[in-house]
Amino acid sequence: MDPIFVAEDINAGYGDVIIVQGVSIQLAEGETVAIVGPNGSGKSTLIKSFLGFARLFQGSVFYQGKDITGIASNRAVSLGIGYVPQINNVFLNLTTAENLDMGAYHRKGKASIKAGMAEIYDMFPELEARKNGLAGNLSGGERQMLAIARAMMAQPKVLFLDEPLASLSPKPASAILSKMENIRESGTAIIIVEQNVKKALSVSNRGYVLVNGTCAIEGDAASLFAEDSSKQRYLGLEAKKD
Amino acid sequence: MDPLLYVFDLIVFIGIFGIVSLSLNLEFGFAGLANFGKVAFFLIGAYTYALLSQIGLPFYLCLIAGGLISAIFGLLVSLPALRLRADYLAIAVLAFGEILRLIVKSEDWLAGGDWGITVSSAISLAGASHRVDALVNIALVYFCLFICFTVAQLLANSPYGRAMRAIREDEIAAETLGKSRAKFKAQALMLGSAMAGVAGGLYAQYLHCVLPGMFMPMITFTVWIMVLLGGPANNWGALLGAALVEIFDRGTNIVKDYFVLPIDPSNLQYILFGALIIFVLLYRPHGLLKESSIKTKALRLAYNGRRSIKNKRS
Amino acid sequence: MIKRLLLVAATLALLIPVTACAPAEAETIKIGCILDLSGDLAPMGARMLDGAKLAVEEINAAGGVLGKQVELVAEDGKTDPAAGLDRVKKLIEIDGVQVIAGPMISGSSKLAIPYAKEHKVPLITMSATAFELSELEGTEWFFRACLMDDAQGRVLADVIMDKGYTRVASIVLDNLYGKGVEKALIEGLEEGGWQGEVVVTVHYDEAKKDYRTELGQIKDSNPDVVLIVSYADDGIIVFKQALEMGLDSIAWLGCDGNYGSGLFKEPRSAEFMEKAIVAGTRTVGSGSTYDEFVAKYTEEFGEAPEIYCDTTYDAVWAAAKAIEAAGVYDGVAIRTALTKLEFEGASGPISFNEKGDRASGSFELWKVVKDPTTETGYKNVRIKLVTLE
Amino acid sequence: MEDALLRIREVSKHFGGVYAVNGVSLDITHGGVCGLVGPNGSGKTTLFNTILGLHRPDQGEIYFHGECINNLAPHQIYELGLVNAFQLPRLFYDLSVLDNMLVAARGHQGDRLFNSLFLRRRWQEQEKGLIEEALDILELVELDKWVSSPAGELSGGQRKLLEVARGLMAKPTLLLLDEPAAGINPVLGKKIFQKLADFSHNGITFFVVEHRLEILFEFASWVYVMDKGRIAIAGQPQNIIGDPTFYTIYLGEE
Amino acid sequence: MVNWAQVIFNSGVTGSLYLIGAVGLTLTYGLSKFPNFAHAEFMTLGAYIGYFVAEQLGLGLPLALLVAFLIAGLVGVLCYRGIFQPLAKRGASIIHLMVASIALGFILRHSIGAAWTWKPLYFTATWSAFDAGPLRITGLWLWLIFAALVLSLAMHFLLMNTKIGKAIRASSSNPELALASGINVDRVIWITWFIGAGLAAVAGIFRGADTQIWPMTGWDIILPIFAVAILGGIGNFYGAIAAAFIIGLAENIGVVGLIALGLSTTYRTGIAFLILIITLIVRPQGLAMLFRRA
Repeated sequence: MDPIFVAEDINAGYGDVIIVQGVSIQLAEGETVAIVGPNGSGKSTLIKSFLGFARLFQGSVFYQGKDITGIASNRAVSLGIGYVPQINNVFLNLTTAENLDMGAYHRKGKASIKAGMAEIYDMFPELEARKNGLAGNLSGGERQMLAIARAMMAQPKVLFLDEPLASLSPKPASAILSKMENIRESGTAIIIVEQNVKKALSVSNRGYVLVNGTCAIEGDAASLFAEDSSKQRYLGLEAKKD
Repeated sequence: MDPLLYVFDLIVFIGIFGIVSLSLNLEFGFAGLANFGKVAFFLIGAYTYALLSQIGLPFYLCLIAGGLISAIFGLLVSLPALRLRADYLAIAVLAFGEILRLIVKSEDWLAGGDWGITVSSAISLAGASHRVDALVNIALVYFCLFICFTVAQLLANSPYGRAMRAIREDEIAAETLGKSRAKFKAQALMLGSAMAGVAGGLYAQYLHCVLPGMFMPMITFTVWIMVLLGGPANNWGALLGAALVEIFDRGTNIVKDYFVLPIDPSNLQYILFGALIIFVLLYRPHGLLKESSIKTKALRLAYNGRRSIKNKRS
Repeated sequence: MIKRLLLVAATLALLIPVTACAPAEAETIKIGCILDLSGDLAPMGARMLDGAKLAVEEINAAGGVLGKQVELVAEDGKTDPAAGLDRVKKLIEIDGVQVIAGPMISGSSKLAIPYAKEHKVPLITMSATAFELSELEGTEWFFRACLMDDAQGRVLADVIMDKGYTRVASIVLDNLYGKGVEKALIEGLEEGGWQGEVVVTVHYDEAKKDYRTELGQIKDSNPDVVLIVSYADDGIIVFKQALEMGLDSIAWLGCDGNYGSGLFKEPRSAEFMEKAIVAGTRTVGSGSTYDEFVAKYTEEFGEAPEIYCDTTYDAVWAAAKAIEAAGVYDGVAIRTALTKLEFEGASGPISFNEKGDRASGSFELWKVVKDPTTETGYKNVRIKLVTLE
Repeated sequence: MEDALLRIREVSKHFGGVYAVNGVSLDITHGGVCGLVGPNGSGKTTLFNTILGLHRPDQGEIYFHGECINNLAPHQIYELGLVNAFQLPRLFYDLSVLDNMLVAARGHQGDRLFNSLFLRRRWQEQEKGLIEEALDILELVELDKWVSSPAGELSGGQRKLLEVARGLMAKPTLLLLDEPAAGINPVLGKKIFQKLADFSHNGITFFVVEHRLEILFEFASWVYVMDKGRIAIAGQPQNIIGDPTFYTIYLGEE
Repeated sequence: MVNWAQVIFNSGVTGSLYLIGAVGLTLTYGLSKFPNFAHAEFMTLGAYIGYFVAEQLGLGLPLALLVAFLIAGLVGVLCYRGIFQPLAKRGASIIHLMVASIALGFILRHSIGAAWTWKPLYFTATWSAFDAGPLRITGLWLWLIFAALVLSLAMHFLLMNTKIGKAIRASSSNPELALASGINVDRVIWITWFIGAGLAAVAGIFRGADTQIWPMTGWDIILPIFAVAILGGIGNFYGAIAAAFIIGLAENIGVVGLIALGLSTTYRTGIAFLILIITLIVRPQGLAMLFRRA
């Protein structure tokens, strides 16, 4: 199976500060991959650099075999790459339905958008109930769902989720996780950046562990933290092997 | 006909607006306060001078009082200014200036209304020629300019000025480093207003009159352009800007007589002026002169004397 | 840094010689002229400049003065007294002008009079009507081709007393002109022993142009006569809105500012003036010079002259005639000549009293009538001639 | 614990219904390095900002040297000797490195308008001393080559160093450091902590948020672990490492 | 006796004009994050183009409104792309942008002055006045109020029901997320400038038809319009509607008060300024919280 998304040897950061160094990841079609790591490890910076929200110093990004390095943020969406930022991820002064509309900005045809909307409401019945309310009045969990739903409206083939579980209490967090299962079943490949390692890995096929801007471990989701030493290494508490 | 006299007149104007420009530079260049009501404080100084000189106070007291009263208004304005975003402050103070002008225009009992107040010369030497008179005025204005410039330079090159610039750069960081932004902003507005007030007094004295029509918002815009052109946070730049703008104004007005222009020279002057500003903002956003670095005696000694710095830098 | 200083120095070097250069032996006679071509009064200034140009054209066509052609050096006073003073200085010091037609506004004149006196250059204003100007030191260097506000106010006060109005309202421009006429009118009424009351006064801002509520207040206070003091452009707005607000059933008194066919180009304004204005004032001469001026002006510039175009024309003519009479292009001689000058200008007979004010006190009372033969369908007609002693 | 330098009692701070800090109590004693760790969003930075007076606590009290500082403005708190270094450097980018340092000097006589104009002697002598101190600190953090360059020209790591150095310049009794080692290379990070440890012998106490746990744990004498706005566990580093809850906090629950 | 019905009606006329002028200003202010003083000159320009089409070409007022809308809109976009966008890309501060807009105002105002001279021009179309109960009304005033109403509804429809309108609101509130949603934020800003400058032109024509046209037409009313935009909450269209009528009422009731108090009626101009200052000090977010959707 060809990978749908590949990033090679990425150096990324902000301004002139390099945060991520030499990281490569890839994602197969229909796969869910978790990028985990403690804060400051550069995982958010990494995915932001793919989409032009952070500075890409070095490296190449391929999507469906095409080189999309340095693509404009809004163009990436039209190619089928969805992105859900960690914070400020809904338009607070728009209603739920309008937020979804914005997600479908590149979709042509009223009917198709309407159908898409129906699908989304199928997947997120919680949102349908509040479709005419302002997004600013939604609860934290609902907002997160709306943010994901908004990205899904563009029918992405690859979806980047930046810490979707952060600051959610357990119940909405598990709701989000089950939605992710649904999304994967619908055929969309997902890259999830998450601090809550165990939860993220529970829904993923594979995982990358970023520590201090480099990839420390990668492998199958199930076996990634099988040993205690890897937990310590995750927290940088064990000296590196190299 | 005496072109030299006109040059002297120009020099006086450069001096007066140099002071206003310095005052705005202090507020905007160093403290980051967007005072778009400069003309209000200029007006307060001018009217204070005129009103007090009418009751027979000597000119230096009138000037000082003009500065003081203007400073008090500056302090009053600083109270809301602390809470306002730059653009809101700008618009609020702009409106404040217009309201003041309406008041002096409408209240005849207060400030003579449209007829204004006549002011006599501060220093009149018996039998002096026009040139000597002009030189006396130059001396007076440049004496005040010298004081204002010295104050501005002393501030700029002192820990106080350093703190002011720090607040301009990052209010929060400065606040957590012990610099009360309320205090610094209030003092900057007070000092700036005092200078503008003194300049207003000189303006009234030099033109022998105050009239509401002399204090249109255009004055504020002109002073802003002086500061942005010369270079914010550089006192020499503020003076340079004042000189260039005044020379531009009069220079183009004289030059126009030597050309046959396809359009009305008065319009053309404004168009050129506008284009010049946009050009400067686009291509020299920091003005002609760069921000001056802070030079205290100790810093000079450190930069020149301390061997460790020298060795490592070379 | 050095590069930058050089740049600055070069800029200065470019400008200063221009400032300092002295023109060679003059081949023309220069007449300075200060009109406000930008700022609030720019519309008036632009028209008045046409009046000045017309005068210069005629003077030159008649052979110029002292055997030389006349050159008009027109400067923009920017509707800012300080700028006006600067232009006076520029004309005197750079151009070596010995007589100036202007300044246009009273504020600039107030600043310019002392300077003119010191530098011995007479000023002939075309529109600075504030009577206070005659009280200034140096007023002997300040001549007026226009009449002062107080004379006009008194004429209007007489009209009110003649007609027996007892409830007066006023809507006047918020400047020296508007408030000056209003003040003179009230003084005139008081001196005449008038029994009545001023029911409401409105000092309007010419930039606001939304006077519906102001006019409504006048209407609601039920006056039997309304005084308006305006120029042409703002007068049109007031008249138009007064018609719309239904104030045409009240009697209105106009002034010289709203005389002229310029106000008829807005049909509402013309209709209102025809209906409501019972009398307006303006200065007049005895002959037909004004009509000739109007004809020439209209032919030259394609529109009828408005307020102060005639006085600007006269001011330039007065300057030229004074130079000719003086026989030498020198401010002192020109001033002396001006004090003796007498001629029939477009705005009537022109001569100056010892304070430099226009000596003539001939006013006409006018009103507006329909006249289908004119382009606008309206014209001003004289009701009565008034001569103040 | 009457002798605690910083005493926090039941402090809460919420933003729009979400509790960022929820009933935190802790004590910082004199001397040494005290750590504060926890995953993102656990409320560490909010707690810091609340201590600094940038946020006013909704509930609870904060005492410094036994004095309640709840209602003091940030600059007043600074004057007491409680100073901060930001996570993302908030330098004065148009000012030189040395000027950045001098802004932070506590009790500078020249900070007053009157003194700056009329009593220049008074502070010029003082400034000489301050400059020496500043240069010493800059030398320690290896920024002495950039003394006269604008702070805006420094690289990311250097900015970080300057932020820390600026905090030291104030000669605080307690210095709050938000991730001093983030964004710089591990060797330098370790070096910074080494310096901090040295300074703590001079009577400065450090309260440090840090994600480089391996470095922090080497130097800290006591560590608080925050999770979801509360202090979850506290103890000496080796005890924390041995605590399974610690890993659960970081790796999350399944 | 004060005819209050008339005063309130007059306020509606004043407010309607301010509203049409302020909508464009508040939208561009909200999206580009700086106060555009050249908005005044967009109004002036619109008025002149309208005059050219309606009077000099004799094509009537409706067409004049349309052409002025389009041309002024285009000029607005060009000014944004030529001056403000490059400045913003170079990291200009809000103050620099503001000064640039004042400078642009000089250029436009005096170019207009050079092109059409400073002599005022008048629309010849007239509307007769009639009495309706206690009110005096003219057709133009009704048209003005009607235009404000239509504009409000049209803008409401645009902002609430069209893709671009929602994109405007979205980009104004969260530009980064708008990018992440695939919205071309630059294009949205251009469109907003187009609409904003176009609406300014409409306001200019109405002001011109009600009064006269001269190069200061826009500048004469720009400060009250700023007062409306700020009182309504920057970028908040619904707030602007409320604010326009509040300021209209304040000005007209203010005139009644000023006359009753024996103060100069020139202060009328100051009333809007005073509201502006008080709003900024007491409640800088304006009425925005009352109308969260926009």
